[in-house]
Amino acid sequence: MVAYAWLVPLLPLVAYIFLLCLGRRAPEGIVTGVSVVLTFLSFLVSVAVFRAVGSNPDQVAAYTFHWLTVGSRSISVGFEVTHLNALMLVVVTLVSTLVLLFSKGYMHHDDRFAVFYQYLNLFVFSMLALVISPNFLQLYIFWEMVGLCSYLLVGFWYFKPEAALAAKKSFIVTRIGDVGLFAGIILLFLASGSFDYNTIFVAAAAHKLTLGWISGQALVTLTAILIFVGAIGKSAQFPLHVWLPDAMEGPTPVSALIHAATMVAAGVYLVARAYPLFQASPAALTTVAWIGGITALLGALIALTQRDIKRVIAYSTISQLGYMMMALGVGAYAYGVFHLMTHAFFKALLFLAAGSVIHAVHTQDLFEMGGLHKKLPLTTWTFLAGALALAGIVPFAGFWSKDDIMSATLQSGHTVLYVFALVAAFCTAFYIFRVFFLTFTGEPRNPAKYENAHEGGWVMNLPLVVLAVLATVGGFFNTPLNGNGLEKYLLADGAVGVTYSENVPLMALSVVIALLGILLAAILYWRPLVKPERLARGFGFLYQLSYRKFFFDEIYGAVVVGGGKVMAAIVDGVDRYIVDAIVKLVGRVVYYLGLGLKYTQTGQVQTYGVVAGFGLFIILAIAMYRVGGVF
Amino acid sequence: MAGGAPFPIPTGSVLALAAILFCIGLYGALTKRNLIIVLVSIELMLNAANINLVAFSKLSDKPSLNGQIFSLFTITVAAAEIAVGLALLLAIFRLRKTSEVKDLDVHKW
Amino acid sequence: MGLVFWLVVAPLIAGLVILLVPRLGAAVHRGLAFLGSAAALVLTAVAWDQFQYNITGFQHVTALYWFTLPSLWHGANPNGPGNLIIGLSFGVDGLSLPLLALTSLISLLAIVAAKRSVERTREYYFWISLVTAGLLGVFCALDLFTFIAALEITLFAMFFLIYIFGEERRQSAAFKFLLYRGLATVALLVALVGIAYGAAGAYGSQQAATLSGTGLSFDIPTLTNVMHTVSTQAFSSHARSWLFLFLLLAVFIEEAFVPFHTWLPTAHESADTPTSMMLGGVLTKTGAYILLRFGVGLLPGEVRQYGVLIAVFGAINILYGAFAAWAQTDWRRLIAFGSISHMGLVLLGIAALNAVGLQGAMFMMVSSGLLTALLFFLVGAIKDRTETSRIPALGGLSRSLPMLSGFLLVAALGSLGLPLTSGFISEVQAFIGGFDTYPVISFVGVLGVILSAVYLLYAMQKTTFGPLDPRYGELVDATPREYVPALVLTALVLFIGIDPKVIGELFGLSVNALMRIGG
Amino acid sequence: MSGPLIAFYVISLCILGCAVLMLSFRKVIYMALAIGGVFVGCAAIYLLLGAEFVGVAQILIYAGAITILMMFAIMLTNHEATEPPFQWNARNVASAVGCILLGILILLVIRSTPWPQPDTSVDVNGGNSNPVAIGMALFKQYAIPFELVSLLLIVALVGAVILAQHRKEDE
Repeated sequence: MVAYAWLVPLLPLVAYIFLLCLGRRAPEGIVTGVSVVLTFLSFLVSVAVFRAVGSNPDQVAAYTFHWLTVGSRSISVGFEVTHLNALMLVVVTLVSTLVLLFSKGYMHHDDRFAVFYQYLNLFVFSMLALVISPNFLQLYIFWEMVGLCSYLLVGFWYFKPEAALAAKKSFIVTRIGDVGLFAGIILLFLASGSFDYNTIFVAAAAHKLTLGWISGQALVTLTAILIFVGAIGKSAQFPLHVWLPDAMEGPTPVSALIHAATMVAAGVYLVARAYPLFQASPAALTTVAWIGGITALLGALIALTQRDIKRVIAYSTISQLGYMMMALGVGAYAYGVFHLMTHAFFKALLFLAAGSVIHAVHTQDLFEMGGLHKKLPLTTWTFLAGALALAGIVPFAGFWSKDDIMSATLQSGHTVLYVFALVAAFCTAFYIFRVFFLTFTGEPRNPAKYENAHEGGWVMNLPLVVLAVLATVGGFFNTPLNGNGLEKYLLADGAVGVTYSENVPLMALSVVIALLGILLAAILYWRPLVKPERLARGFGFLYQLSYRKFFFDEIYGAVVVGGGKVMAAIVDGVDRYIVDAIVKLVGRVVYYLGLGLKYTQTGQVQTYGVVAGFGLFIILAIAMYRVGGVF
Repeated sequence: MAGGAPFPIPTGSVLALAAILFCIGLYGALTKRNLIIVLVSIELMLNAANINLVAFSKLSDKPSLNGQIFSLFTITVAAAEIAVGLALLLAIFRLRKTSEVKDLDVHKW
Repeated sequence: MGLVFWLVVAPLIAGLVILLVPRLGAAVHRGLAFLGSAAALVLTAVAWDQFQYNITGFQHVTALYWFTLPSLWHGANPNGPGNLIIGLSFGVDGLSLPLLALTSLISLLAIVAAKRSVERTREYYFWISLVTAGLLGVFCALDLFTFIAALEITLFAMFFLIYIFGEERRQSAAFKFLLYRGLATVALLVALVGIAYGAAGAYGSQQAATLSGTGLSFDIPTLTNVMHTVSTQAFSSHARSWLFLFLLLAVFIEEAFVPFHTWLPTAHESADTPTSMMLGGVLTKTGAYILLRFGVGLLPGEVRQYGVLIAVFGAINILYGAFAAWAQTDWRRLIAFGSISHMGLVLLGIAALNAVGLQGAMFMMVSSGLLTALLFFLVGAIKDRTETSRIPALGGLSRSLPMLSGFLLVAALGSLGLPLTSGFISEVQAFIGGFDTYPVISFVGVLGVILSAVYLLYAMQKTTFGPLDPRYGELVDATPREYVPALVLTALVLFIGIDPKVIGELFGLSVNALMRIGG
Repeated sequence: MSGPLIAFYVISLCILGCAVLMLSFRKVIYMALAIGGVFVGCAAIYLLLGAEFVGVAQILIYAGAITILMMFAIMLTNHEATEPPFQWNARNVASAVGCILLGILILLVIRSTPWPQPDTSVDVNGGNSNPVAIGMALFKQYAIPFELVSLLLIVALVGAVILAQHRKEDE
């Protein structure tokens, strides 16, 4: 079965090409049908591959073909199946199938419906191809391709100026990270002579990665950090997290698929895939852990005060991705990947539920919603499942993965990071239930919108239900109850990461913290004992700090974008007023020289003759002098 | 290398004659005001060159007829040149009522 | 007469027929020019098909003898053997074949793209055919004389195309072009003739002549051989350095490298679309070709010696071009600066002087040629409709011109080096080469990857995204005639990006040949 | 001092004398006469050097045709024209200095060059008379240049006629 793993990315590609041929006016039913069926087939193949790999640890394999010769080295392309990417394939295809189905309802009657599905299928193909790549170059290729799809889909409603700006921003900010990845894999190629993961990791383990200008250990650290820079960009980690909230300008299914479940998790996947390299450099791992911890806290703090339902969830995504990075950074490889999986389920669920709400009320402002549980009962219950999973309440999926991460962090000795994670957990519970209470409970704040709200039909409900089930029970893939099955499965890839044991008091503590968060949300927004505005005023500056997203956009706008524009203006000025001016000056000088020298043209042939005669004499004299013996 | 009786006229003398003639012609061409005389002076220079050609036809270590042939061509071309030159001169004179070089300065800046 | 000879001559014949046969209609002029370029393309394809991959060196060699300069006259080597043979000599190797294909293809598409409303079609298509023939000659010349002659032809043909058929400020742009590139030709002439004389032993010892047994020769393979075997003993390093600097000056001007670049944006701003396609697509690749063929091929030691300088200029070009492009408000100037930025990468790849870098530079020449031509074509097509190429004046064109906007997006993405386009494969190879030899400079240069995304997406955002300007509501999208260049170029950009092996193998041959000399 | 050498010096003196006279005469018509002397002198030199055919051609073409043609031209234009005496203006002085310097230089070069001893044993005429030999050369070896030169003469002739033609519209 493993040898047929190439079918997994191929089927969405077939769907893409098929839709491309159908054109932009294709009927919605056919478009959705083809996409969903092919992606679902892809899911079935993934499951088969997953099972084949799981039952037989030796099935891990790479299949490569020659692509290009550069100098004496050959670059190949192909695919590989490991335990890690078999899991990723299942997660990606599952979420993709559900989102493709959901989009049928959400994008209904959009006049570029078929184009939307083209882009989505292209994305699914690229994402799967990224996951299945056997080498860094191919990963980078599809890494950029998913970025392109994200660009196209964020800017899908291109006529909205905010969408156009957000698309550009998402591409450019992630590109900053990509440059790090680009440089990193080039250095690895130069040091090891190959882009293949295995060759590089074997060389790294054997301390054979060296270049003329940098020693082995420093090179490993440098390349690991450069690769991590790529992951920072793609996974919206601090300090390159600013693009993800803006990317919410795209249609909500896009946010669910790309900006929650799959593409943004590619950064985590990358670090996980390159884990042997990171393990060879403690400094790089520490960097990963700290960036992850800071991001987890930062995202959670900003999410506390946002008014836009999608932005809250987006910051939540940033924060959760921070958790995953932190897990990888402290060595809890399996927990990071486990959280990636559970997060894909519950975050896709939250986004789709939010999409269902937005589809119903046509607004994203939390303060225009309220009381929607009467109109949207299914959405309410599924959202609640997702929220509980995100908050980490027993026994929802998020509880198992998040608590594994938190206990691993404490056990690995990163106490400060553990405190960060704990604070973030409290905030997480608070902000997600703030959203829940504001949206679904209480009185409608905007009756007009409330009246027209309705559920989106089975195409939108089915994905919600499936994901809600997964968000509820997804955690049981890796609990002490099943002997940490997923962890064992993942660690079959080789000795990667450290395993930690569960710690019941710690688990209890985090659940209590989460419950406190929910309680605070409840007394502020469900049964208001305290007016939230008073609290906001009480915290004054801190509230502003969170509400204005720690001023990252403003600072970057002024320093990076402003600096770049100033630099561009300077270069342009230099070009026009110095370089080109010098050229023009030369032209002028020659022109005026000509104006002066024209007076030598007297028109008197004999004068010319005299001058020419003297010239002849001088040339002859010099020639004769050089020959010698004449004078 | 050279055989036979030495030729009575030294090579240098012939060349010197040609050189002096050439310089006189040049001087005339550069200073005379009448267009006809300028043309005549140029003929002088051509003749000086011809003397050289004929001289080397005889006074070389490998004498051959080529010099004489070449001087014949020169003479022919000079004849053609003088014919066209004088025709031009007539035309100019008819138009401008002058045959002085200094008046012919339409190319002055 | 070999294949390659007819390949060069075909557009020339077409041009002469257009010029000399009176009273042909505009359609016939266009058809003849089209036939000439098509013949060149077909012959290139045949040459490609017959190309033998197991042979290094030139194939399909055709030499036409014109006259001989005896050694006494040229004076390079009075005691040695050798009369200097002057004539025309053509042949192809792995480097020139893709460039020939690029030239004939872009010329063909430029003719397709030419507006029907052009007046004076006789001159127009004559000059276009001539510039095509010249460029083909440049890329397959096997002899310095042929090379310079062909380069001169492109120079004045392009001058007239800009001067007569350009748009606003065409005259000053044309003269700027002429003067700059004329200067480049002078510098090139000094360098190449100097190298030929040096190889014959004119500077310093007579060893070159005795060692190589050849006198003064303009034959490129012979020169390469001589320079390879005896240059270090025969040539004073002082003389070689000077010649190399002259060569570099020529390359910098031809390729529009900072700070000798200002002719390029001006020329592009004034030239019409087909001219811009030829200029940006092919003519600006001659500089890199010179650096590869004569720099790396004949003076590899100097390329190594001045490598840091070249690499630094490469990085400067990448960043300068990108920043300047960011500041532009006109699409055509933006593309011009973007192409300068791309070419900086070529410089970096060549400076690295390793197999990967050289191959990357060659890929970049072709890729940048295709993408620049595509961009100019699309911007021209948009300009035909909106009557402006100023970025702030456009907006929301995705709605009224979805296909053109789509192609523009592909072209922009290719330009910014998105994987699966030719831009990426070039970039990655050039940077691998660069990082191998000059890691720090390459780290600086790699920032250009970000900047290219910035300026291109900024322009895209202002052009095709955003609300539709009501002025542009009723525009007609791409016509069938416009689909041809857009589709062909896009397909090639994608094809090279997805399967680079096809031209990679050809380039690999040249790279190996060059590396045997330089390595 | 042998006979030919004496003849050479005498003829040379005549030539140079005529040339100098040409420069110093003030009436244009005298100058034309003086140049006739130079041409005849040159013909004599050619004869001395064994180039009989060239010498005769020189007399026919230069001394005969060209000199007469000059006379006609002078008569047709301003036959009263005179040259002013030498004027001390910059151009004249520069011309004089330049010509003298050039002459000296050439004479120095002539003096310092080791001229090869002439090989008098070779008969350039190949046993024929000089005109026959020249005719053979012209119509065999130099046939194409000869034809070209005749073409040139025709063109020059026609051109001269057209140029000198008195055109009505000029009036």
